[in-house]
Amino acid sequence: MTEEPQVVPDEVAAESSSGVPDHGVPSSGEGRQLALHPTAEGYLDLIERLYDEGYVMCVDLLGVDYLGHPDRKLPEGVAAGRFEVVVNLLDLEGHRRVRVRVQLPENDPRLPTLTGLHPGTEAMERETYDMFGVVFEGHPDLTRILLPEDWEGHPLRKDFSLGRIPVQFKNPVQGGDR
Amino acid sequence: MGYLNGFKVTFARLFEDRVTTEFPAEKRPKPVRFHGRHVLNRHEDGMEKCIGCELCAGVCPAKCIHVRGADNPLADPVSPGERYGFVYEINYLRCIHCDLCVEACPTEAITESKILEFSFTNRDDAIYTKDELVVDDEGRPRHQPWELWMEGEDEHLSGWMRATAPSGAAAFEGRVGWSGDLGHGVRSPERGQTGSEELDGDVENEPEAGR
Amino acid sequence: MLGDPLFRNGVDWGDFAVMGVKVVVAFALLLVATMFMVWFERKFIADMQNRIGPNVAGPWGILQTFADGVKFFFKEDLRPANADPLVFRLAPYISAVTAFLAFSIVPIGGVFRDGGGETGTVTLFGKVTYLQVADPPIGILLLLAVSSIAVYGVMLAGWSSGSKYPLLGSVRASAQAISYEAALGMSVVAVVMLAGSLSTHDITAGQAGGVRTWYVLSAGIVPFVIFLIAATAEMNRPPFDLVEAEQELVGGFHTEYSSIRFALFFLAEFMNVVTMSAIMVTLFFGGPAGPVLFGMTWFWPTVWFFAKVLVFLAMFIWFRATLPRLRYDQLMNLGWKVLIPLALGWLLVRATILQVDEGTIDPVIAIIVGILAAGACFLLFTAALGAGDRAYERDQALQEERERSR
Amino acid sequence: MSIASREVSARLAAGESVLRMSEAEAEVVEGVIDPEDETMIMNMGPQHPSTHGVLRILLELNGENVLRSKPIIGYLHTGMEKTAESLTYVQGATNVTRMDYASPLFNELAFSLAVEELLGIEIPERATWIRMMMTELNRMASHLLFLASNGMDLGAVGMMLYGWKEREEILRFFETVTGLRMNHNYIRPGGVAADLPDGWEDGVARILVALPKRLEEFDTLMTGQPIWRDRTQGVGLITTPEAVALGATGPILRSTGAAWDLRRDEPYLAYDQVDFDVVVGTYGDTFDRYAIRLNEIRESMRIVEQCLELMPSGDYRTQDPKVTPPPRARIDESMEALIHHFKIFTEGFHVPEGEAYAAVESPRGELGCYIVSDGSPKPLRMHIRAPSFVNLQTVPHMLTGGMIADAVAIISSVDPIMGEVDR
Repeated sequence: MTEEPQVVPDEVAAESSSGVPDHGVPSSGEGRQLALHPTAEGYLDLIERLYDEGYVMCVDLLGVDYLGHPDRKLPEGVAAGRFEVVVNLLDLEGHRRVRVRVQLPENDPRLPTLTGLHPGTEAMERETYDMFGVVFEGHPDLTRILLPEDWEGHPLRKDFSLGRIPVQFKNPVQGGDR
Repeated sequence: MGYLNGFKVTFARLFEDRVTTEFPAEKRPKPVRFHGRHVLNRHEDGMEKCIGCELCAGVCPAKCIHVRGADNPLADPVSPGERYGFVYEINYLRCIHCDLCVEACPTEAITESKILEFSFTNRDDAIYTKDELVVDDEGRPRHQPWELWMEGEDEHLSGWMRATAPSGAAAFEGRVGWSGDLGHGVRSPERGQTGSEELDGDVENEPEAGR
Repeated sequence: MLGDPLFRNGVDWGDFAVMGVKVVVAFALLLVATMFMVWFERKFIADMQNRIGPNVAGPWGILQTFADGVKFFFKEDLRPANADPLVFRLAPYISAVTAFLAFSIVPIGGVFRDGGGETGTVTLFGKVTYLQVADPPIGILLLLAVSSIAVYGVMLAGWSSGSKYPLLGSVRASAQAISYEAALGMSVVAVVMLAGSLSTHDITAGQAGGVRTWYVLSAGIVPFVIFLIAATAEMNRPPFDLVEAEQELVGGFHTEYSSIRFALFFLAEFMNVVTMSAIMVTLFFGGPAGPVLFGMTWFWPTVWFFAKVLVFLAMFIWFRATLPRLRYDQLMNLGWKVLIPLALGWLLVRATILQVDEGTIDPVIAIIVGILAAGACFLLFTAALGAGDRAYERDQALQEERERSR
Repeated sequence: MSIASREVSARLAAGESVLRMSEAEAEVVEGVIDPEDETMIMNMGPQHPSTHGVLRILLELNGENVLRSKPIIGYLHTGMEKTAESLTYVQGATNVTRMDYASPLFNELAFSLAVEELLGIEIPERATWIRMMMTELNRMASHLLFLASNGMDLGAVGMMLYGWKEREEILRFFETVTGLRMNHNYIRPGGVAADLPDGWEDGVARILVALPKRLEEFDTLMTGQPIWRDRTQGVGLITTPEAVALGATGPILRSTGAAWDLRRDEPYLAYDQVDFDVVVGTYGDTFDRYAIRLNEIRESMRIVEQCLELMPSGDYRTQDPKVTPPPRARIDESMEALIHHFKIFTEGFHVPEGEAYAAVESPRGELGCYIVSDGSPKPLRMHIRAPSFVNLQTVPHMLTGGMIADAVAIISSVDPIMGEVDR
């Protein structure tokens, strides 16, 4: 299949950097760091709309655990949750990026899966599930990806207790405490 | 014939120089900035440079340095400062040779030599203490039995980071900010962007004090 | 009967002694040559890759093979739990023994003179004999038979390992064997036709008249090229080393082998390289033919022989250094769609030329019949290919059907 | 044809070519011999010569033909993202540099750019150009490593050594600059760790002079080799919509004809000031991906040449005293300098609260770093968007219908670095 390389006219790129498009959801940041804050219910809908707007590639999907840092800066009308799922979308033709940040509660964090629209999020959602325990409903294969299948806990959560082995030194009494 | 052209390439290679070095017998020269195992330097008068400030231990991302400072004995001071490094250990099973300790050291006490050929057969050997790390009376790193040394490898302890100033200010490049090392004295730093002619004199356009 | 003049006047104990000496010498020579080949391959390919290669064991690392052999000998001999114990143990010997056998028909010396008389003989302990272990009248057939049996070693090794990668390796081995055996045989027929004999001694004697009479030229270059390619495939040398295919099948048929058993496979492979090079020299490059420079008339042919063999050894190594590996289906395509038709066609052409030379047929008729026959062959060939493709497509469709219904 | 379509997404989401089978199930199935079933489940890896480390691919085979497959990863997982949360921004670069060990400078660059974005600082021009030159050299080294391993995987053993030999020259240059061959800790938030050494121009020039001849040799040895073409052309096909849907970037996306290169399309550093071409393929096959990388080495050489010419002089680290330690010579003179020195090396520097994402075009695709800061000297969350991790998802779709030998070629053409995949 032959295809012309997509040459993108400069004016599109210029246009994209100006102004925050209105998606009916609160937004923060600007330019390449533009972020939209939908609710968990409006999440899939927003991604669908963004897809139609040209954000056809899901570059990244990750989780963040804000335990211990609840009073962070969020736009008006967004209630902070313990977890946040950040989806990084890219418009290849318009050279635009947008981040979608969804707040999720501490108890039973779950979101609909994006795999139907962005099949590439399969591994990323698995990783987020693996590391944070966020459940993606409708995911075809929501199993652990990096950790062993029988692992307990979700290590990137802030309250995951890390074991520690003291570094060996010849003067262990003083060296072991670090 | 595309099938046959490749044969010319491989044949021509027959007559090129070999790039392999026969390692244990011969080592290729290492660059000035090479990160090898550490040494603890001493002043030209034989005093230890380490003042036991634990900056190196603090900055180490691998947590492989263990330092404890102690007050200098008045009668027979170990370092010129008030305190000295009483315990100094590096666990080489963890060290990643990132050189942050060298950058952090305010007195250039710890630098990296060019020895990387050290392999131990037990965990004890991997933990270097002051006895192994401090340079000897001639200013050379101490040669451990499990280290493979070549002639002249102790000549250049890593002095480059000190000479080029970790601040990244061009004006300070090539400006020596340390006292002489035991056995080596003051060695000339790299020329840097300013070139050799400005090395010895005062640096012009010195940034204002109070940084 | 046997062509060797040794047995012409009955058999006595002396003949047995000479025979024994020849066997031992040939065996030793092959072993030494194999050892040398292993070292030479590593050194030569290292040179082509700007490395040094083995250089510690002995001068220039020449004892490296010995060192490896000794090491293999002392390694633990492992056998997977799933393996078939008998076959697993038998397979390496099949490979190794057949590799030895094939070498026995190669004349490694003797002065060959053009024109009649007793030729290619030397005198050992007062006995006149050929410098080859055996000269059966069906020499070349024996070679083909033995090299086919060698494939069994590889095949059984892979099958009996009870492991998946070796199994795939052995499947590849059997497929590869049947597709290249044919081309190999066909290319030899051209030589046999010219020599009028299957005996390697007679074939060598037929090329005694100088470079012009070497079959590489007089049979046309095509049989030689086909033989070279088919032999490379037959020996599983790169770029046809699918059976081992380290990057795909980890080690193919010998993945599960260790210790001395692995060493036997290793030895057999390199022995085959030496043997095949020797066969090629015999068939196409006049065997031991070459000028006798001074003194020791029996000595020089052997020197020439090994010099020629060396060239081919280097060539196989050169292949390995340069060419990427073919894929399984590409290998089949090359064998069935290119080499076999080409070998067959050339055989017909060469046979016709032979007949024309002898005056049995009129050249004009030969050309007309030839063109017609070529056209018919081409049609048949494309029809066969088309049928094959259709069968393949049907098979694929069936496969998909089954996949869907799953 | 548009670059994305919902149909393609839906088709890929159905995952016909993905083997949905857990490791535990696979273990059970592996041992069972069912004469009715003509398919076979085979493990490729984690210990396999051509899975580039510890990638494990579960293959469902029919003879030699691959029906479905599933990459299984995690064998190299060391929790680097968790580690990053306990390291200061000063130490952070030592951590991220270990992820993609074939192109460590890109990791450091992405991390540094993200931190600088949060800090809101401009780095000096010389630092920018040094970063650009070093990363381009690193791209060359990484692509040479690819050529070597790609050649090796397809059976061209010589190529492995040839590629390594040239890569070695570049690594030796890195050694003179950073003191280490890999995992440099050279590009840091605020600039670079050290200025270029004396005589660096000669070092770079030597590489630039020697390499073109070598690349031509590679062209003869592989590009023009019919066997090589047979092995790679038409193998592992992927289309633009598929690549976009799966999030594949870098040479995989470019091989399909989509000219997407962050260096050109979202210029960072000083890429808008240098002249270079984005190499694209046409068919999206293994050969295109090989050819793209080979020619990207040439483009990188062009960029390095321009860096050599245009390298400005001046500071090579930001002169913000809160981020960069003072010059060594000042410590003895100024109390304030000494305090800053101590603060930076013990506590690190504080980064304003917020979150930022920075992406660079690594040899494997978009390498992004997402940092969430709570205002302390350590990141609250540091996430690396690893191109290999995402690109691996294309493997099952490219493998389907191929043979085992193709599988090796395809995995190799994706060029996954497991350190980055597993982090």
